[in-house]
Amino acid sequence: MSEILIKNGFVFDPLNNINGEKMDIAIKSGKIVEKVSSKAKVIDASHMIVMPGGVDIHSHIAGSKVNSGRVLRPEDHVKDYEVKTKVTRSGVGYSVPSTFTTGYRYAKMGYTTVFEPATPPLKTRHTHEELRDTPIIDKGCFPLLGNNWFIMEYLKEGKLEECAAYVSWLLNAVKGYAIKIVNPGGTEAWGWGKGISHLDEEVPYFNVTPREIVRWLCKINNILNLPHPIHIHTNNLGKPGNYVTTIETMDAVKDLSKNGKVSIHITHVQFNGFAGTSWLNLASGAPEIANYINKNTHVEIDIGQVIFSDTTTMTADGPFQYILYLLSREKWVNADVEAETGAGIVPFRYKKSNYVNAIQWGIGLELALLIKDPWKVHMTTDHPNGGPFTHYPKVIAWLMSKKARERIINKINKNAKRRLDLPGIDREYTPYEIAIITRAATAKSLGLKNKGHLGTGADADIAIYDLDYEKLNPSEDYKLIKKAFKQAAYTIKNGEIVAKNGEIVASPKGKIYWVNSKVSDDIQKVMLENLKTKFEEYYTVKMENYIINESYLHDSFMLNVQSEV
Amino acid sequence: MKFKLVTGRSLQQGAGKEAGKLSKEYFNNVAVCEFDPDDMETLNISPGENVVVKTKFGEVVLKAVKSMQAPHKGIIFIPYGPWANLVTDPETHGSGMPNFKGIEAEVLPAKEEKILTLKEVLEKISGGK
Amino acid sequence: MEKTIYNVVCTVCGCCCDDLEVKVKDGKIIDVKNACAVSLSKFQNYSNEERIVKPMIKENGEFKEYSFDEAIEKASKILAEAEYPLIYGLSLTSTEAVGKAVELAEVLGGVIDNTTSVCHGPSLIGVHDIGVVTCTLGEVKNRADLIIYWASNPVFSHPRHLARYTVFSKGKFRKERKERKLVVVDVRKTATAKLADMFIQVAPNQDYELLSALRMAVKGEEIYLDEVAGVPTSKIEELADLMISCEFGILFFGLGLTMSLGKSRNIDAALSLVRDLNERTKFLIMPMRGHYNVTGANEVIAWQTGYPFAVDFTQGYPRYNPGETTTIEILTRGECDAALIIGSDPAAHFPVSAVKHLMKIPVITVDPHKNATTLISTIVIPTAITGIESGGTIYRMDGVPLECKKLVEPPLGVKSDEEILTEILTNVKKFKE
Amino acid sequence: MSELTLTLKKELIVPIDASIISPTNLAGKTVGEIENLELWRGNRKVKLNEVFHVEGKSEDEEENLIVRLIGDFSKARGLGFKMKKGTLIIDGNTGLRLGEKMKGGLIKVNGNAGSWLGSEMSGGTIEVEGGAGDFVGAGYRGGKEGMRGGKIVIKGKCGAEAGAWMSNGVIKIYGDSGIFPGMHMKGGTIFIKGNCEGRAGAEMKDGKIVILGHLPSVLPSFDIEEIRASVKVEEEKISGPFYLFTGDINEEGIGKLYVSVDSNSQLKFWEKFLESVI
Repeated sequence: MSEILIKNGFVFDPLNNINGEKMDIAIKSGKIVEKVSSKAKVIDASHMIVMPGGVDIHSHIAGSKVNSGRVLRPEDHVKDYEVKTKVTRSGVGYSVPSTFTTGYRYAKMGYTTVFEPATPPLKTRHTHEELRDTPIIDKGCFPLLGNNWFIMEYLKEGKLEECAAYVSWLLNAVKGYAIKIVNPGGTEAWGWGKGISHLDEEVPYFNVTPREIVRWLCKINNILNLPHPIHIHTNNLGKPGNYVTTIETMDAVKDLSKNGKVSIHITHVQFNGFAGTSWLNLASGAPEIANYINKNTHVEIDIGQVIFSDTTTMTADGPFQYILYLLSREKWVNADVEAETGAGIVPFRYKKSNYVNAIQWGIGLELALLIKDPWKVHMTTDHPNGGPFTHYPKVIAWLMSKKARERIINKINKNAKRRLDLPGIDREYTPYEIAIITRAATAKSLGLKNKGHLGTGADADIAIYDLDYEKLNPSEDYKLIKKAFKQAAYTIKNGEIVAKNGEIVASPKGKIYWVNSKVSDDIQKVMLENLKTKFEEYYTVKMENYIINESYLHDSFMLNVQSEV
Repeated sequence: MKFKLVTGRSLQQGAGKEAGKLSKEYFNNVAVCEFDPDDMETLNISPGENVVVKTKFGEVVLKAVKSMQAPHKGIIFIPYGPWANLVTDPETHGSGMPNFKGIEAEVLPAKEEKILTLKEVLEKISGGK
Repeated sequence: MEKTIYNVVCTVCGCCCDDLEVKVKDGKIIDVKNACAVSLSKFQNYSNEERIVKPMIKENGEFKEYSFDEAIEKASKILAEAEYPLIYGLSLTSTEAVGKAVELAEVLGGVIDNTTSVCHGPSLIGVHDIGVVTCTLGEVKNRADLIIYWASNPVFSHPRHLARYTVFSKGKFRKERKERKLVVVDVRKTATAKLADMFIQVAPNQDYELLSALRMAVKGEEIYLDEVAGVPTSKIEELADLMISCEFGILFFGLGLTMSLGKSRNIDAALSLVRDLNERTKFLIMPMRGHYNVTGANEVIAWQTGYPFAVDFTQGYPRYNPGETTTIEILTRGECDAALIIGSDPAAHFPVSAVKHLMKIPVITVDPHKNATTLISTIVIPTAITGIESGGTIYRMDGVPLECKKLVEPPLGVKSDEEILTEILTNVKKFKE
Repeated sequence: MSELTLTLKKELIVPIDASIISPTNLAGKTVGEIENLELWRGNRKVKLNEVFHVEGKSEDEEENLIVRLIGDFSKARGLGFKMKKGTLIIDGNTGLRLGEKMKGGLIKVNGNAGSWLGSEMSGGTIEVEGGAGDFVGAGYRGGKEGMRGGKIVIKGKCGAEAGAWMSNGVIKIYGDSGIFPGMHMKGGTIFIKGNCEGRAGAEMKDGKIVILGHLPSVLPSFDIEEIRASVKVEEEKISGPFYLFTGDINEEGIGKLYVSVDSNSQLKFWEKFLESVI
């Protein structure tokens, strides 16, 4: 493999405490090395910023829900398409891009790893087929377990170890990466058209509460030593006043933090950070949530920032999407999945003039600006729910420059402007902090040892942005920042230059990451014995056909994890 | 006598197509027209006799059989296949889908006429009007 | 040497039953358990005298046998030189093969379409405007107390549907037949209607009027007319009450809606009816997709191009407009100048004016068996039968993905759809350079 | 005024993308420049003069330019795409999406037009001597945005779903209309002088449909309001009497469907519901 030497760039590598030093980065055979021979290809990165490749912790890019979103919106695709080139396949955008376009557009922005955060285990074979057709980036997916019938029944019967063995078997069976929980118990109630409104309400027929489900899966996450904490979309999403549920959910697992590690990742908190009691007096719950997170060590979040644009909302939270349909009377897709979960899709347009949308826009930024420790914050738009991932450069500019925020603040709904604290917040993110919330913290949280940093031995996934750190005055030059992050000067994946100034020059296949969780043989044998009969009763497929073997992933990366059980 | 023609799947057509599209079994299963028993009486044709079905788009000779899914007076049913499509309507109204069901049709007895073989059907299409 | 392969996925209809047991002896299938009549017919006849084992090219009216490479080379040349080539079929093969066909269509600058456009294409067009409120079949098995089959006759088209997934299945919350109500709406008293608790006979080409009246009844609006589409208003109101008062209702619909007058707008009405019912109870809808992987073909074409079928690559990027880019119109307008047909029989299933154009242009057919289309083709290339002689991913009518396995070897020298398409792709790329 | 004439060199076999051909795109160019413009023929990019003979003059301002097309253009798609000003005359039949997203100017077709005539149009006028296909003035799939302005006049008949998702503008059909005129209509006016195949105004939200000829039945999701002596269509008063139906109730629609009383004796029974309404 070829050698590359990136010279004189301003390097930002928070995991190795490098904050803008001018230094060289050497690459050989896809890895970062100490030094390279004189034959190495040289990239002159002077006057440019060098960062690890972007790592996106939460972006709906693949699977049955995303594909239903694609089929729902031909009018979204017709206005944003990519013509084929010598190197790239053609495709469409805008809010639900086709798989090839997804890979290329992330690579152009310097992103090299993306995780699909919601896959129904029964349909994960579909998710993997789409991930296989998503070029360049490394990727993985989080199976949805928060409404799983077996888990709720193990919980009711108090069989923690057997349930841990089941979760371990399931992650293996579908080649998933982490435990995802969406509206725990609520989506199961939606199986009957009903809902759950607070943490201690019982799920019909299963008689367990969301609080119990969250604690149960948090314990199992610890028992199995999974690399990423439980990734949870809390109850009451999109309901005024729901920030209380969000804080209660965080607090519910405060005592379960294993040797000081984070025990819960709350996703797209903007949608779960609503204060007020109705749409009319909706307010931001970000200050309270930030306050709680600043005082505790067991919680981390991703923000789910809103972009003022038309997009397509899609979540496994069937009941919430129905509410959004009733509000908007837009087209509506609902797709419940037997014994596991659900999904809902509704096209949506966020407008500056709309009071609620403007408050939502403010909540996302307030969260990022009020939470002091950037290692607890991950930048997402919950693509495409808050807005397409192609708008990340805007969010970066808003976080780095108060002036960039003000340009928007002066255009949003006046009442919303008055109610938000955002206009009064002066904090501006530094490039170092941006590197944390878009790659370093994310790689760490996902337990990806070789990602998100530029230390020797790391994968040579690198992004070079045309920003002269010495001359840069972020609060003024927000336009420059936006332009630079929109099209990386160079994106390097696995030691190969894949994109240059917004053009894809190579299209290698990325790897699919999954966790190979191991439990002791006897506990697994007991679990499988009991599971077999019930499996055939609850599902319409045979257990053997539920299991996906590793070869199916084509290019897979197995992360071995040993459990306590 | 005026009818509404419906073409569709039948169990024998399903099994027949798997048996082979040139097979005798497939021919026997799809070169047929199912009638409501009362309609057969008014037309005074008996099961096993041949009839000709005419629409604005063509005509086809088929074996008349008694429908097991009556009553459906005024409706005749021909299983999907080359014979049915000699009389179906190609109009899609911009939907991609031709009219396979609900086509105005006329039926006349045709005891002496022969049912075309598949090859003859294809020759009729290539050479025909 | 004899062995039994368990949990085999059937590759005939959209049920994709995955509990078949196939006994193989000396490379031949000798017995199949749990298969329905149609499936059994496939397993018994897949290698009969109509099986094609050698590629053939027609020269002045007669087919002559050629080697695989010669046939591939000639086919690739025809397709590469065409200015508006059409690729059609793709519902009786794996998603991996369909993915290759998409890449081929893109390299050729042609149109790719699958049998959806003459099956449930109108259903997808309806979804573009209204959306769809649906679920997987296990939700029906476990929860449904009201099951409606509208313009669909599963006893013939999906023989094990009722037993595995609906009225005769045993689920967590519904153990016996009497806990469920079966309603059938059709123009004929079909075999399925004979099993129903309530049968509603709708006049042909008037499903839209009936659906419109049913939507009124569900909204509690008064229907002035005393009869709609041949159905007494009292019966319509009775069905509406049944739908409102159930705990979990499901409406399965078939080609009687997509193929009769109104087409995609009949689906508009059905999708809207079920959507509105969710303001009163839990109600869902599901199209009875015909072939075992027509759904999978839509899925892979959609994730690779953004659109589910009928995709035009002539300008180097995907364009979609049913009525403009769908197969029947491209044929009846006489626009395509070459066609590649994979695992389908359009000469048997298209109206005359569409077949007429097929007879005027070079046609390459990839199929295991002789059929009407191979008879009118220029080049015929044999292929392995997916689900028996080659494996791959397929998608059930409710979108659940399954992997079908290779049970026996294909005839000597016969390759799989995916391999054939890959060979054509490599050859076409060479021509295009 | 200056006139540019394009004559088809030979019969089209594969379709061409003719969206370049409009006064807006051709004005101010020399014949030589026009001949060198490129368009798609199937999957090949070809020069305009490989498909057309180009004669005449077009250096004039857009609004004073007449572009005349001679030949059978039924396989030419998107003629007059996004046209703003000027005149486009076609002596012959035209293909799909003629006048798509048209903003202004005049298109005249001395023949039949294909489907999606004036799709998503916002201004200008299209006159067709013959008939038109389906989706006159309709919108793109999933887009819910049909014609927003302008006027379409069809002397002959038209296909299904004329005016689907239309929100403004006028469509006049002097012949018969296919099924579902005014499907999902949100505003604007559809006038049908001939007969209508049925299901007029299905799922309409608003707008006005006037049918002088025979309409087999009215959907059960419509109410009969009253019998009107006449109705105004584009400032012209058309004498009735007309049954006035409103709907589609299933979409909480307040659309107005005027159906001639004299040509629809089969709708007489609706009159008994008039008493119950008052």
